[in-house]
Amino acid sequence: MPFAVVLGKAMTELPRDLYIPPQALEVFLEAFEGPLDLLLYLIRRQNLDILEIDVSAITEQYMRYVELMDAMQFELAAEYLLMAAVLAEIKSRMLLPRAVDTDDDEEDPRAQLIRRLQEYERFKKAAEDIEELPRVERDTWVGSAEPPDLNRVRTDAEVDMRELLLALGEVLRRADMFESHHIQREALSTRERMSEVLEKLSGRQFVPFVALFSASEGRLGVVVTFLAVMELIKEALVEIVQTENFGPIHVKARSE
Amino acid sequence: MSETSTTLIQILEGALLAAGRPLTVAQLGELFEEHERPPNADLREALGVVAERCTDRGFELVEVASGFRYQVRQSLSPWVGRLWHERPQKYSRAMLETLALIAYRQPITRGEIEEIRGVAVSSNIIKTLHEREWVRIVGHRDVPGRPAMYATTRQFLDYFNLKNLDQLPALAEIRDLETLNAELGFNEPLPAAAAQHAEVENLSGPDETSPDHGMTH
Amino acid sequence: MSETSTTLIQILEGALLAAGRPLTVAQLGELFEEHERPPNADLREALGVVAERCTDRGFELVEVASGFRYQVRQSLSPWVGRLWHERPQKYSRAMLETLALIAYRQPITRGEIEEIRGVAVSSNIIKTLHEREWVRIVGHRDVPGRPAMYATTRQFLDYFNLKNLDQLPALAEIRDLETLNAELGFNEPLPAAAAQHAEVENLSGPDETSPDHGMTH
Repeated sequence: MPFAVVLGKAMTELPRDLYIPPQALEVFLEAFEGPLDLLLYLIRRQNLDILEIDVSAITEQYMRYVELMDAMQFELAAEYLLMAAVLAEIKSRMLLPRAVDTDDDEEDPRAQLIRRLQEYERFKKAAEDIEELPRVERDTWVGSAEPPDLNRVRTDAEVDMRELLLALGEVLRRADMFESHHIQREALSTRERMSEVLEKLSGRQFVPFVALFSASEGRLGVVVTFLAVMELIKEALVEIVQTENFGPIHVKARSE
Repeated sequence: MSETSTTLIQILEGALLAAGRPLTVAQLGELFEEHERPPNADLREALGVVAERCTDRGFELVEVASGFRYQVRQSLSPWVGRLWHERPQKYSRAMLETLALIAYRQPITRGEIEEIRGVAVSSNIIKTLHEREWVRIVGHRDVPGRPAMYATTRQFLDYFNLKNLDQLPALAEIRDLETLNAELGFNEPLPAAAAQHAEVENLSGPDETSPDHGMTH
Repeated sequence: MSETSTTLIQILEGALLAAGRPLTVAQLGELFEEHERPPNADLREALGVVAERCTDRGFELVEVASGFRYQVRQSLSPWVGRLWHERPQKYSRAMLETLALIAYRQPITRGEIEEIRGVAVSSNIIKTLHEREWVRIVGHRDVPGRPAMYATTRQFLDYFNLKNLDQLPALAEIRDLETLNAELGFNEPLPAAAAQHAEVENLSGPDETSPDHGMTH
């Protein structure tokens, strides 16, 4: 599978020589997980063991990549620049005559670099190993079967009214952030009645308007039912039908 | 039995166990590339063997309306049922929010709840609310898809010791939870679990603990 | 096999399938009333029989970190995988390398991961690992900023079919720097400090271990 298409030409592998078509540079860099990965690639391309790297040659190559990136006006990742500095330091040290008894506290940057490369390579490999492990949802699936009918002693979770209110308060706060929702205070008895009316209407064609009211509920009950029907009409949940003047009024759920 | 059909049988066994839902003969056929797909007669024959191989097992192969599935033997329910005897799990915040919106905004559709909450409402939540008989469908909105409209039930009122919905605290008060706590006479601090519900973001289904807040049940 | 143990085996088979998740020996024991609960040794023996009864089947019994579970044989994945239309998720190298570091070097901070990988670890990766419940925070390192320390979870082990961390593929050995010094492109011997580090390296990570407490893995 090509990892990049450059000037209409599919590139199937990383370039063998140092020259990278500038258009491919970005993709090329994305193929690496950072400066250590790039360095490892440069070393491997020379078929070298990490321990045998010619720091000088690798530094040259790395620097030319970095320069190329710079020329491309890439915003160089700090990590790549930092590595360039490390390599530059190593190179400069190698050019200088070495004092026989340097302070022991300071570690040789070459050894440090090699160790970092080795350490990184171990985990690069470990990541590949993990990728190979048989995994659920790709290589295997956990088996299950339909449980038998259970006379489950249902132990339902307890809910405290405060939890419910807390949850609602949370939704409202969130909803406030999206200003399109406004939940204003309304008489809940109307809402409750709306549900009841809808239920009465469900599965039936037309229900006489008067059948929705019950005298036993008294004046307040009638008012609540009336408000509920009005609200249902407003929300286009029911429609009112009257076939002739002063004829009986019927109510019908819109969707039935 | 030929070697190919042994593989066929194993494929069916594996698929039925992995699916966790009934599979039709046609669906089982689709496990194979077109050129290697066994004829339905072979599939049915292999299913027969799969069923036979359950003799004396804790599970059996049954055919239900939507296909074939493995099912745990009914005789084992006294033991298997204990798997579900664990302490009840706390309801998720998603579930509580859904219930609260149904109570305060009924009749309301799932889509409307989702719009207010800003996230999808899982089918599990609706199912649980139905199972507890706290909500019911009171009709369908006359819009494309004819979504069901939910309302709360008498059982809901009973559970929360309410005579009617008017006894629920007014929405305006809920915005100020501290005042609310005081007004409702909740002087003790909220149960830890409830407070944590507010933290755990959007868990649907039974509450799971995220690794960050090591909460104990 | 006695009659009781046939029932025992069937109960285990049924429970494992009904659960659809790994069950520990202790959890399996809890399927029984206290007075009839089989000793763990019997349960383990019965589990052995359950496993044997999977010979030649499309599924097998395996033990992972959270217990025993039935799972589909890997060889069947080309067919069984077709049950799902989406292709299994691919994980980026950055994510796998981060996961590898957490798995092998836990507890480890983000800064330590970045040090070894040589690049920043994106917050998205950490978030995804959390969401998958593969990693959790196990504490905070007592250094400025008190960075969180990450470790892997049982779910991580379950997902990758592992019983414990020991089952992870062995980390590649690192050759001893000292003895290979001659092979290096360097002409002069390494300074003492570097050599010392090289020794430590073989024992522990690049972590803050000083040569004094060489901890073994």
